[in-house]
Amino acid sequence: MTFPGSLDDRDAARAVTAAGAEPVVLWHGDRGLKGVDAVILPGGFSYGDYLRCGAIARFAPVMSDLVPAARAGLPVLGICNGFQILCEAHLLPGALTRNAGLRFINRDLPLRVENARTAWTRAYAGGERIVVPLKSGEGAYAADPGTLADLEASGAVVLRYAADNPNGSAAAIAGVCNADGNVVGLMPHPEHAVDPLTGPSADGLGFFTSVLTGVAA
Amino acid sequence: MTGPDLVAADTVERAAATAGQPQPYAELGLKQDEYEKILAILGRRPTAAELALYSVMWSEHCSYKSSKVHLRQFAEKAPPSGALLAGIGHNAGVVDIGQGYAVTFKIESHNHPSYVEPHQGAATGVGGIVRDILAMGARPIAVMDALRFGPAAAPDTARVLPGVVSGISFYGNCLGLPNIGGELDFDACYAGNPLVNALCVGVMQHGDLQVAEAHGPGNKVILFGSATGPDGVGGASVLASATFGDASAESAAKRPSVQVGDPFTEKLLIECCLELFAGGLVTGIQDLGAAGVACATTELAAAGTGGMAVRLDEVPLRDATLGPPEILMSESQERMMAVVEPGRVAEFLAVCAKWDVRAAVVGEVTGTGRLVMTWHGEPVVDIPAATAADGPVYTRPLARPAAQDELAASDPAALPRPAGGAGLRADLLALLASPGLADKSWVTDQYDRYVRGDTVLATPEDAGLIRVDEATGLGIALATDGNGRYCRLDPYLGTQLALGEAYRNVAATGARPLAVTNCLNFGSPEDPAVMWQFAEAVRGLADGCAVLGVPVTGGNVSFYNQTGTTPIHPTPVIGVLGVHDDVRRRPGIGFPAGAGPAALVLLGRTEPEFGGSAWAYVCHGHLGGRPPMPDLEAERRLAGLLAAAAAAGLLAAAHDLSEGGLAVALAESCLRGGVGCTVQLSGQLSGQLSGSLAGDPFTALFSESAGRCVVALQPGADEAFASLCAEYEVPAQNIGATGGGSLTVTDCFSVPLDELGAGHVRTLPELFG
Amino acid sequence: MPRMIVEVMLKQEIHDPQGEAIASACHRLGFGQVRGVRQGKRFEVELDGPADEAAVTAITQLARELLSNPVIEDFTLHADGT
Amino acid sequence: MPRMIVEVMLKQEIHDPQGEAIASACHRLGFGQVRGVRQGKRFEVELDGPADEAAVTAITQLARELLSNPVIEDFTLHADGT
Ligand SMILES: Nc1ncnc2c1ncn2[C@@H]1O[C@H](COP(=O)(O)OP(=O)(O)O)[C@@H](O)[C@H]1O
Ligand SMILES: [Mg+2]
Repeated sequence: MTFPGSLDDRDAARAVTAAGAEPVVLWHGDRGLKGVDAVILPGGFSYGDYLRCGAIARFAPVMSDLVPAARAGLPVLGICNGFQILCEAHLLPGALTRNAGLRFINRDLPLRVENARTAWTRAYAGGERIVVPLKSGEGAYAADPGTLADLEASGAVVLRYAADNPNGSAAAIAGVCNADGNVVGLMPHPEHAVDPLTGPSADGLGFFTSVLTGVAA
Repeated sequence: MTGPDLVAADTVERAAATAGQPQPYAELGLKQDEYEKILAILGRRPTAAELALYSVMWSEHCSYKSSKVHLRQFAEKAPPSGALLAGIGHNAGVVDIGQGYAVTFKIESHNHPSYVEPHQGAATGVGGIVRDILAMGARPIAVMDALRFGPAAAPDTARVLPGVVSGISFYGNCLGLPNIGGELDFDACYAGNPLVNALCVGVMQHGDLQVAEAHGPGNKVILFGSATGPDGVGGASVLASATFGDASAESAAKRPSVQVGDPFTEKLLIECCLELFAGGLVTGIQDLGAAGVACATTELAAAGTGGMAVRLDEVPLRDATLGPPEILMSESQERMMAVVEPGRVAEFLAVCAKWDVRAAVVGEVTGTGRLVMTWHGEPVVDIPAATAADGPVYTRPLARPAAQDELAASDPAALPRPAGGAGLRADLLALLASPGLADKSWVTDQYDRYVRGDTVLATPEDAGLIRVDEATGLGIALATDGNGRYCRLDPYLGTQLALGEAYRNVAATGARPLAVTNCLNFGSPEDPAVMWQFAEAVRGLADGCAVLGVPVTGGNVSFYNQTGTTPIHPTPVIGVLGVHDDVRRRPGIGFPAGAGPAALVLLGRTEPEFGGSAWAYVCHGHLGGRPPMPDLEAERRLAGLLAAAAAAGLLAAAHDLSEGGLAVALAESCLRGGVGCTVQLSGQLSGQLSGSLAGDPFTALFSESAGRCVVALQPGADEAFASLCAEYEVPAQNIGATGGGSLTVTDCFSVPLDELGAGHVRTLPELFG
Repeated sequence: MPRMIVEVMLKQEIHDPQGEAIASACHRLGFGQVRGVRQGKRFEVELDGPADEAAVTAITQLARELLSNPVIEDFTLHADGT
Repeated sequence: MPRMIVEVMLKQEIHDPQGEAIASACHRLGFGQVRGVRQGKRFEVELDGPADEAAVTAITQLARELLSNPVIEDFTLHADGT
């Protein structure tokens, strides 16, 4: 799904192809989801991220189709800016705030897959360590203490920073999911870790193959 | 208050009626003889708008009036190149890289604005160079940045550097362009004159080339992108006060000189332009840079049929109080100007609407040869377009300063050398921790290097490497280099050293160097000593390019980088572009981890050359003597060897030697790969030209002789590689092997990798937080 | 020109790294009396019509839906000059 | 706890693309009465002592040197509640 200012959309499409599926382009201004089996909201700076990351994109026309579909179980993955949009649209709990160091961070980071039962993480083993790049300026996950406790208790924390906490995220959270596990948001970019030629590893491919097992079934 | 429509425009008619009225030309930076030339061209005094237009078009920045006579050499001495599709004189040069692809690239300075307002100055610098690439018809695919600041610990550097880096990060990241490399260095000469040079590279198919020419009388002129505001028209205030009376002078005094970047609008502008090009809706296009509408209209007109009629009141404004001179001079960002056939205008505007890009038809191409601009129907500009586009040309006096000899006489051979292994070890650690050689992650972690998914190599590799074609592995490599210390000692040789280094960096990835861009950062051209430096640098570059067989395709000149009468070191920054036949076969600089030991080979000849070296500067605060002697023929053979060895799959790693010599290069390769090495400095040299390095570990480790590279070989590649070295006549010396957890120089010293990296990694975070 | 001012601050319980960074910079610069800083946003919304009750209702809605994120932020608003 | 409020806005003549982007989002969302938006910063500075004259002097200096960028921004300040 491309918004004005989406940047990693072609990379997400390439990762989908690498996983063996067919990417379909959805445009922010159009209505309807063209019958796709899953949706990826890519990284970037939708509308420049001028107000708050994702704040303006969540009002795009296509979102009025996406939100009910996601609530009804359609697998949706938000990466970076996509994660921010999903939080702004209240499909995922919490919010992403300014990095603790106040600087944009692009770094390859070790991560731990905390929940390998979601639509997007089935290909991994619980507790598995992967290396995937992070690249964001507002990636610090924040939520009130009650929400954080609920997330931990329900296993809604999908991904955690496994070494240093690079951006001051609460509980080193790098990704969360909704109660049904079909909507997942990640700050790191698995689509940039599908080929060691252009990324630090191929560890990110599992997110894109995971969702196919559900669809094929 | 006067309304916008009532702004008392100084019309052509009024100017003709008041032909003798004095004008504030000096305040606008025009010399008396230049003003007299304008009077002669027009046969009357210029209107305020005309004066504004000539003053910006004839500025050093736009007219290249002091540099033109020298830059000619780039064309005159250019080596024959089958790859050049468009050369100097265009927004950016265009190079054929095969398989139907063409690449365009250019580097440009935004030094002064970045000193005044570091974040916005640097951000708009990136925005400007990206539009230059876009104007050629290409999709921008990557950026680089070459930066110089004052002393790393100076308080003003703490203000300027973080702002510059955040500005580049903000704009480039938001545009979705990977940052694949650049430079960062510090020297007292840049305090008050930081250098912010931004490079952009774009890719297109051969047929996609666009021209900045207004042809076809009757064709429409469309201004699109951001609305025009008072940005950067501070200088226009003198015009306002001279011609408009007090009220508007007051508001003019508030005109900002700072431009604010809007990368989101630029991103939309990029996508919009590419769709316009693909639809064949554009016959000519020009980006709006420093001199805004003045420059775009005159250059388009002068390069085409010569005539254009523009209605300035049709320019979409952000501030309704702007009058004609300010509209002409405004440096508002994110704007482009296109020439469109009348029958295609509706389609053109529809594409703009799709991308939410504001567009307005502001005029027509004419066949008159004159640039005529009206303001609510009244002519306010009526000039022969070519006279503004072709500014004055000066042959400025130049003189080699006497101090140059004293500098050369201050030979670093006299400096005390480190005693024994412990001393060499300490100097290596000092070099690695010095701000200019320290780990740059504090800066480069703020740049997105992954976006677009085609980045194969980026900082801290020798060159950036971008895949262009996924099926074939075709790609491009890019590096920029410049060494102000070498150039201060000898601008001719220093510029060739910069060229050689960028060329070698590109070659180290296995790419074949193809073309050159350059940004020439110097002091005042009115100082004969600076002008001598400039002339020497240009001559050095043109001669060097001829030897290497790579043409200069474009560039930029930045003069007046000085504080009082003290200029910066002459700092030409040279960018080299290479083509890579298969990016999958690229060695990186990191020693291979997880494999067995790899044989290390040092390529090239090492002489005791310490003039301008990092060792002399860091360990002794010394700058003097002669810079290393470049040997560009040898450089060319080395590049041939590296490309052949990479293509044959013989290289596990390759890293060129530059500042800090062999010692620093080995340390960087160890740290990058997380693997140590053990080297002996007594190995036999295969070439016949130079003696062994045994007995002089100091020179072996820290000399900065040019044309050298260290490579780690794939298992079993030794023989094949040795015969390639013989074939390309490159001296090669086996110096040891990779492996272990430390950098060990046999019989000299050993440093565990942790210790090697500790100071290296800590320096910039400690300085900048 | 009638204007409404919307002020958006992070909720007390949400961590504010910008504010903290500024507070520690204050101390480094010798402003010891600064105990803490919180950074928020301020919007000046220029209106086409008067800042009457209808406008307040509309801008309140705007502040809630667009200008702030209720998950982490609170907002207040007032007409300019009040 | 005594607090000073520092408000930092871009100077009128400086281009504010963020504000423009927000204004056009307002229009898309149906808030047609919004003519323009300018976005700035708001700092709540908590003081150790009273918000007296000495504090005002210090915080004014702080606002000028750290909280705002005088090249492109203006600031105002007041004690909280005033
Ligand atoms: N140092 C240089 N070497 C080669 N070409 C240069 C140099 N400086 C400027 N040029 C060329 O002169 C032309 C005009 O430059 P410039 O006015 O900066 O272009 P633009 O306005 O498109 O940025 C361009 O083709 C540019 O490449
Ligand atoms: Mg140009």
